Amino acid sequence: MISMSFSTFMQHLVNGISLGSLYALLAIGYTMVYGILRLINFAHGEVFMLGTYFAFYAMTSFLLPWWASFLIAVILTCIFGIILERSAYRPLRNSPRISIMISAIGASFLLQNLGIVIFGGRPKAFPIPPIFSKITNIGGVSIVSVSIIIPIITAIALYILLYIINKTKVGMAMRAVSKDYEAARLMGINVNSIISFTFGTGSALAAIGGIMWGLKYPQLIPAMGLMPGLKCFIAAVVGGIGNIKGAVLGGFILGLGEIMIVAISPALSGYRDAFAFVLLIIILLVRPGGLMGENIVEKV
Amino acid sequence: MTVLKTDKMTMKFGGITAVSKFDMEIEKNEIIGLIGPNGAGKTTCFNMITGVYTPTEGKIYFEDKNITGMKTHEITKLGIARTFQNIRLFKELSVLDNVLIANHMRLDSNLFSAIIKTPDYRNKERKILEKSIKLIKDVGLDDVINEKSSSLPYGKQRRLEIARALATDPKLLILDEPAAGMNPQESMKLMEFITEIRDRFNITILMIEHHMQVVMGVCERIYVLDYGIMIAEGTPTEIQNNPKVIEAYLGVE
Amino acid sequence: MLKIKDLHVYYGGIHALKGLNINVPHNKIVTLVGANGAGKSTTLRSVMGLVKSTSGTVIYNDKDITNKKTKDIVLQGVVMVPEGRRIFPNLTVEENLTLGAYTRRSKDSINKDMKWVYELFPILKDRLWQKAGTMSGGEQQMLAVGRSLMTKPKLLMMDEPSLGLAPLIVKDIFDIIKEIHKEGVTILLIEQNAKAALEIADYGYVLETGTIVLEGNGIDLLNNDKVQKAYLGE
Amino acid sequence: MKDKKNILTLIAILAFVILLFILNANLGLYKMRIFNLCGIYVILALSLNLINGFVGLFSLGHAGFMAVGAYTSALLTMSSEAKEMNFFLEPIVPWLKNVPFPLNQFPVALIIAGIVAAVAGFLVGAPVLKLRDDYLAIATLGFGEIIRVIFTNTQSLTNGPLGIKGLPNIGITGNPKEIILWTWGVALITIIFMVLLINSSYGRAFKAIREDEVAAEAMGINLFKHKMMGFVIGSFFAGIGGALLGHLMGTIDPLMFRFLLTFNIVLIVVLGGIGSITGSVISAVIVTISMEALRVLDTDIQIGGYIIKGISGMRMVVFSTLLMLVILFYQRGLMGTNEFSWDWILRKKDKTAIGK
Amino acid sequence: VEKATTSEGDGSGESSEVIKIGVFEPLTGPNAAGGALEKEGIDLANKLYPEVLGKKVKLVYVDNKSDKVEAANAATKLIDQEKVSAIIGSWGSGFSISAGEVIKKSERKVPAIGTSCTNPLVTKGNDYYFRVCFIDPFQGNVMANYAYNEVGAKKVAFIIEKTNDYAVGLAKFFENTFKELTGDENAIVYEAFYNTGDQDFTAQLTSIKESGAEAIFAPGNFTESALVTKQAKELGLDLPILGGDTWETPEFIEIGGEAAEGIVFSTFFDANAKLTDNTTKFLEAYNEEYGKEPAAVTALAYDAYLLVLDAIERANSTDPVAIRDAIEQTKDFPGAAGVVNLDENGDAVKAAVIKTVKDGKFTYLTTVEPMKK
Ligand SMILES: Nc1ncnc2c1ncn2[C@@H]1O[C@H](COP(=O)(O)OP(=O)(O)OP(=O)(O)O)[C@@H](O)[C@H]1O
Ligand SMILES: Nc1ncnc2c1ncn2[C@@H]1O[C@H](COP(=O)(O)OP(=O)(O)OP(=O)(O)O)[C@@H](O)[C@H]1O
Ligand SMILES: [Mg+2]
Ligand SMILES: [Mg+2]
Repeated sequence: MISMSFSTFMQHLVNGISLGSLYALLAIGYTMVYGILRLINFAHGEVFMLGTYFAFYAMTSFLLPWWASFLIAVILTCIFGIILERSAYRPLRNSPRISIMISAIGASFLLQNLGIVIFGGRPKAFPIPPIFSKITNIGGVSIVSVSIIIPIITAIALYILLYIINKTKVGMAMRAVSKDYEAARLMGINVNSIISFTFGTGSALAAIGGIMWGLKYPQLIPAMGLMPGLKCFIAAVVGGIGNIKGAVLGGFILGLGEIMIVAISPALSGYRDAFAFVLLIIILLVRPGGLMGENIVEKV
Repeated sequence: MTVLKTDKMTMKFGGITAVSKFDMEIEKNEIIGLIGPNGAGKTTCFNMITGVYTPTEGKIYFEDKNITGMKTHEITKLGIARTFQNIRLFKELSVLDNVLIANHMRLDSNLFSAIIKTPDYRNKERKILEKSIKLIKDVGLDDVINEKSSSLPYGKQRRLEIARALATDPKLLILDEPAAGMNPQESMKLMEFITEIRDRFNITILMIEHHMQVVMGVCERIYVLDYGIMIAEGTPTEIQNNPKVIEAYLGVE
Repeated sequence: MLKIKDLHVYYGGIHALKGLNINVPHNKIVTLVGANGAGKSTTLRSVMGLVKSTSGTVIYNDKDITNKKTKDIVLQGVVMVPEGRRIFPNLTVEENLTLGAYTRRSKDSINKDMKWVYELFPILKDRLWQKAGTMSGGEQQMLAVGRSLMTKPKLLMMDEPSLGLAPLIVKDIFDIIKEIHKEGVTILLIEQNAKAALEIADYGYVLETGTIVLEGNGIDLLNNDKVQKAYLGE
Repeated sequence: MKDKKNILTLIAILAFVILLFILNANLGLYKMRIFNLCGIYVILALSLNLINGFVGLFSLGHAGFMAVGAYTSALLTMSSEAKEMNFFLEPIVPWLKNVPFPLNQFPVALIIAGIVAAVAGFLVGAPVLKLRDDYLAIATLGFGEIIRVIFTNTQSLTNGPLGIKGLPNIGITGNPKEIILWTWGVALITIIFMVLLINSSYGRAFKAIREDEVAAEAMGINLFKHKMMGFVIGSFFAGIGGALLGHLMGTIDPLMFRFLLTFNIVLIVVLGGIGSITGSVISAVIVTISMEALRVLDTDIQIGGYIIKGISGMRMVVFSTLLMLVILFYQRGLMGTNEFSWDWILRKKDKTAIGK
Repeated sequence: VEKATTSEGDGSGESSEVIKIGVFEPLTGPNAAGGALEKEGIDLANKLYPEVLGKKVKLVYVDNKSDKVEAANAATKLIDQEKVSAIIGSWGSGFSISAGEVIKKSERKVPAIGTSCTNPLVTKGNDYYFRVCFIDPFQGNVMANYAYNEVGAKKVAFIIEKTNDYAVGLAKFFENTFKELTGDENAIVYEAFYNTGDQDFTAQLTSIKESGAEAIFAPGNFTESALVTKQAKELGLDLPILGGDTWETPEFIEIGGEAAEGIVFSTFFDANAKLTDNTTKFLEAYNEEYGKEPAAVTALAYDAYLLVLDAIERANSTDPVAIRDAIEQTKDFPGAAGVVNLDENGDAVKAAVIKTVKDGKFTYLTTVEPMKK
């Protein structure tokens, strides 16, 4: 244990929040996909990785302005997500959960190794436009501009999604599809396009998250999606899988938690990655539905 | 001797009170009907008796033993077996396996002797096999004994569920809408079947059913629930002529 | 209105429908009775394009809808109440009903039907906010019927709507079916409860292991002794 | 008929053992090494298949239990000098310095390795087995990682990231010729064990749980107890397999037991057919060998004058693609849920009876 | 047609007019980059010195895929199938160690020379493993000395890549030496860890801010370390940051950006620190072959090859055991990356080079001679 000054504490808090909002951004995508397909999209982390690489190449190889690059990256990733679902998950819709989960793991590994083959195993440095790297210092607490931008983006994404899911017909259709494809079809819902829509949105969010990640931690490797992917899924579960608000909450808890662990006891910093999983297990045991997910008793 | 006794059994789900202060007493070898409008709380009663839900209030006694809040498998071991309103078979497994599995609980030989297949274990296995095959014959499924249970038509699936329940050597068998999805003719067969198993296995039966011919045909006593509250109890004739029941459930002929 | 010609359906090895022929005239109630596993549900499912038929045709209003996308079939006004309710457990009663009207645009006509459904099933009105999954079997069945009505069907196909319902409700359901029919909806009804079904039906088919063995006016079938033995248990 | 089958089985086993000796005499070190790996992967695949395929618990924490097994037998069997040499940063905890006879004997250590892994399995299972399918998957994966993180951080127990080298050879005499008898011997025992288990009443109970938990419990099957049984037995063999792998390698460190290792085993199980013992065995051998054979993909191939540039990572691309193809188009894998049986060989109908 | 060097050997490799030297390197997987750099060195050396004892030297490359199991398989293959006379490799101590186990245990004894594997365990208790680089302890105390004498730090903070044996080793020996020098048991005021692949170190760095440290020692993988320096800057933490040889990669500078300016690390070799005349030859050859500045590990790999040939000449035989004995006798061997003397463990005792980053380039600071202990 170390005692810390107020400004230090604030600094930790800021660090935690900016990390947390990054996790949140990714967790949302997870929660959406899971919500509709009841599938842990293990490949979500790789989608995130791709998004970042797309943006990278748009900027470095095609020398596009950063905003254009980001836009293109998001669109490409969105399309990619849809393709992924069509090729890897749709054929398994009516098969046991375990097969589709294996397919997801397979996809994750495939993409990762394709990444190595195509992008190469060497890390790449993500170019950072100046506006994202301004350092401001408020009362001994220094913040990089990107760390302010991320929470804002997360908030916007959260608001939009909540609106779509709860207020629009598409949203309702999404929730219906998530429970019973056939019945949904009988309502005249085009199940496939709803699922594609969900995947697209989730992937787009992953891309945004990836780009933000790149701006904050400008180091790209094909395996970069692995740990964030896992952690963000955990965040989603902690918050209550399928629940967007929950995902954000989970993201913040995870981010702050990780930072504070290290802050409070450096000796424990080696166990940092374990923290996420311990949290997960505790939550699942005391509140299986997650913090915000409601726990319906299975009606027999 | 009383087989099952519930004392002020109550179940609340958030706002809804599914069952409230339900008292029921079943004697050995009786066939009891539990009827009532949809949503009256019948299935919920079954779920409480079989330990799927724990009553929010009240007690449940099985052969004078308090089983309130016990685990489902413990209750089954004590001798209560059930079928489900929406069939729950082991889909991928054969009819035979479905029934064999129900015997696992009774076969008291430990993992080790089961693996090295001690003579004693082989013995038990053989007995179980014979017993199960016989049971399957009794319910008239011997023609599909090796079929995958999910490929059976609805009616046969229901019968298999009953057979599976019987295989656990229950003292009390509870059936949730066994005749659902059967046509009158099949329902008639089912009625005979139910009385028959009661006598052959000399067990007690508690059943939910909406087919009145069936209920009135086989049940000796009937409990009527409405909005979770017991509104009547008595012989079929009493029930049929009970204005409250007619008003809430049967409707005027 | 609906013509099924020589329809064949397989589930893997199982030959569920063996050259089925059914004709549903406009504005009539037609019922389809038969033992378990006869292929009744399969018939409806293949009309809705939920299972693909290997041969044969389904004509609706002179349009061939064989193996079309379910969505398009629904858009044409063919609606089905599936066997075993199939309501959306995670949605509230109200949301379930709203989804019924997924393909419809005009708000006020939707609200009008919503009111109508509440009149038919008062219990649903009391449970607007309950998650459908926690409702009892019967409640769910009512919701399922109500939901299908929200789709504004021209042809409504019901798969054993009385399955697991209290006698009182069963009566209601059949009354409601009549009522719906009065509103000008053509109805294809599957029932185990052959008596009740044939009573309200204009025309009936008897299905056995994938083929029609008997057909005729409701009354005639009711009095047909073969039917009486097999399906009315008299 | 039944006796006839048993005799056939016995003959087959004998034949196999003889084969082992022949191979032992003729195969070179390299080929032997691969062959031994095959044996070990058979054990690992079967242990995972029991958990995933038969009890229907999708567990992704296998590498963790392998690590436990590997470290246990390593620390038991190594001489105190060897330990001294390894733990040069931080001395090893005193109570592990000298391990008393007979605990330091390979066979004993191997068993203990299994037991310790089983205990770990129990501790992990206690909280986790209450969870539903995919939560279970992620939670087990988590525990697998945690075990690794712990091993990395407990320097004085595991030598942390430096890992341990100089594990004694598999076997009692330390003679390399002995190795294959152990790897494949244990594999054989595992196979027989699994067959007997699956065809016992307990095996059926496992399958019931896989099919429908609510119904299974209504049939009086104690869910938690039986899930735990499957999980602990699986962990036990994972521990054994891990230990053998460690000794075959001669060195272990936490990084060896990453999720990738679990992935390989999942791959084997899926290719072989989830829920088929025969399948696991066959595909364990195929995959392990082709993992070696496909080595070519990664490095340059020189055909005549031409050099085809090898692309790094290509091998894993091939394998994950393979996995996806199988799961997408040939879900049942090599064997589906079918098993080898003499009837099957003797062209008889019943395909589901081993030793029945 | 010559048999493909990497395809399955059939054991018939031993032909009289060629000498086979096996090389196992991470040509694929996470450490592929390192492997590639070393391959360059070996290829170059082989190009310059293609023969020994009048026989053609044939290099047999086997990929260890940045994986220990594979490394062991690779070594087995080299010894048992390719029947090589000596082995070179590998980048990454872990792989060398597991290969070492095979080399030690196999009946057919073959000597191995480590290139840049600095973990003491590689050669410990293995009479057949040698190396042309110095080991972590030495690097650790070189940096400790630098921190104490040049930086003038009395208190230091650690950020250690916990999952990396190399980093943990370096830190440990830094700690020992630094405590000795300062005579202060609490000279290490802060010690935190991270795992390979971590990307956020703000928590650790923020705590260091008020720990009273005067320098940061952050041994670890270059990518993570680059982020450490970057985030330190962003947090307005301007302490000198010290590290080890792994930092010497272009990516470190690219990722670190201007934050990388001024960091200091120890390594094996620098073009400007002309150590022997082999250095010059190597530099020229490398430059015309690849047209760029060589990395330290490339020079080491180059030396490893040269040392093997030197040993073969001295042994005047291709018998592995003879070669081994010759290697053991190595004295003042003038390698491109400095003079090599092998101590009783078979580890090179040689000078270390200290470098920094200036104007986005690695620049030579000073050379530290080995201290006899
Ligand atoms: N998904 C399926 N897979 C395999 N076989 C099926 C499937 N669905 C139905 N069958 C088979 O097709 C035949 C017809 O089934 P269907 O459900 O249409 O009968 P039904 O007349 O609706 O019976 P019920 O009155 O029980 O609903 C049955 O033999 C059934 O076993
Ligand atoms: N898990 C649950 N959560 C919330 N409410 C529930 C739950 N299970 C049942 N209910 C409510 O309890 C009431 C009784 O349900 P139950 O299934 O017992 O009715 P039932 O008598 O079986 O009706 P039916 O004959 O239609 O099956 C219903 O109103 C239902 O909505
Ligand atoms: Mg019910
Ligand atoms: Mg049906």
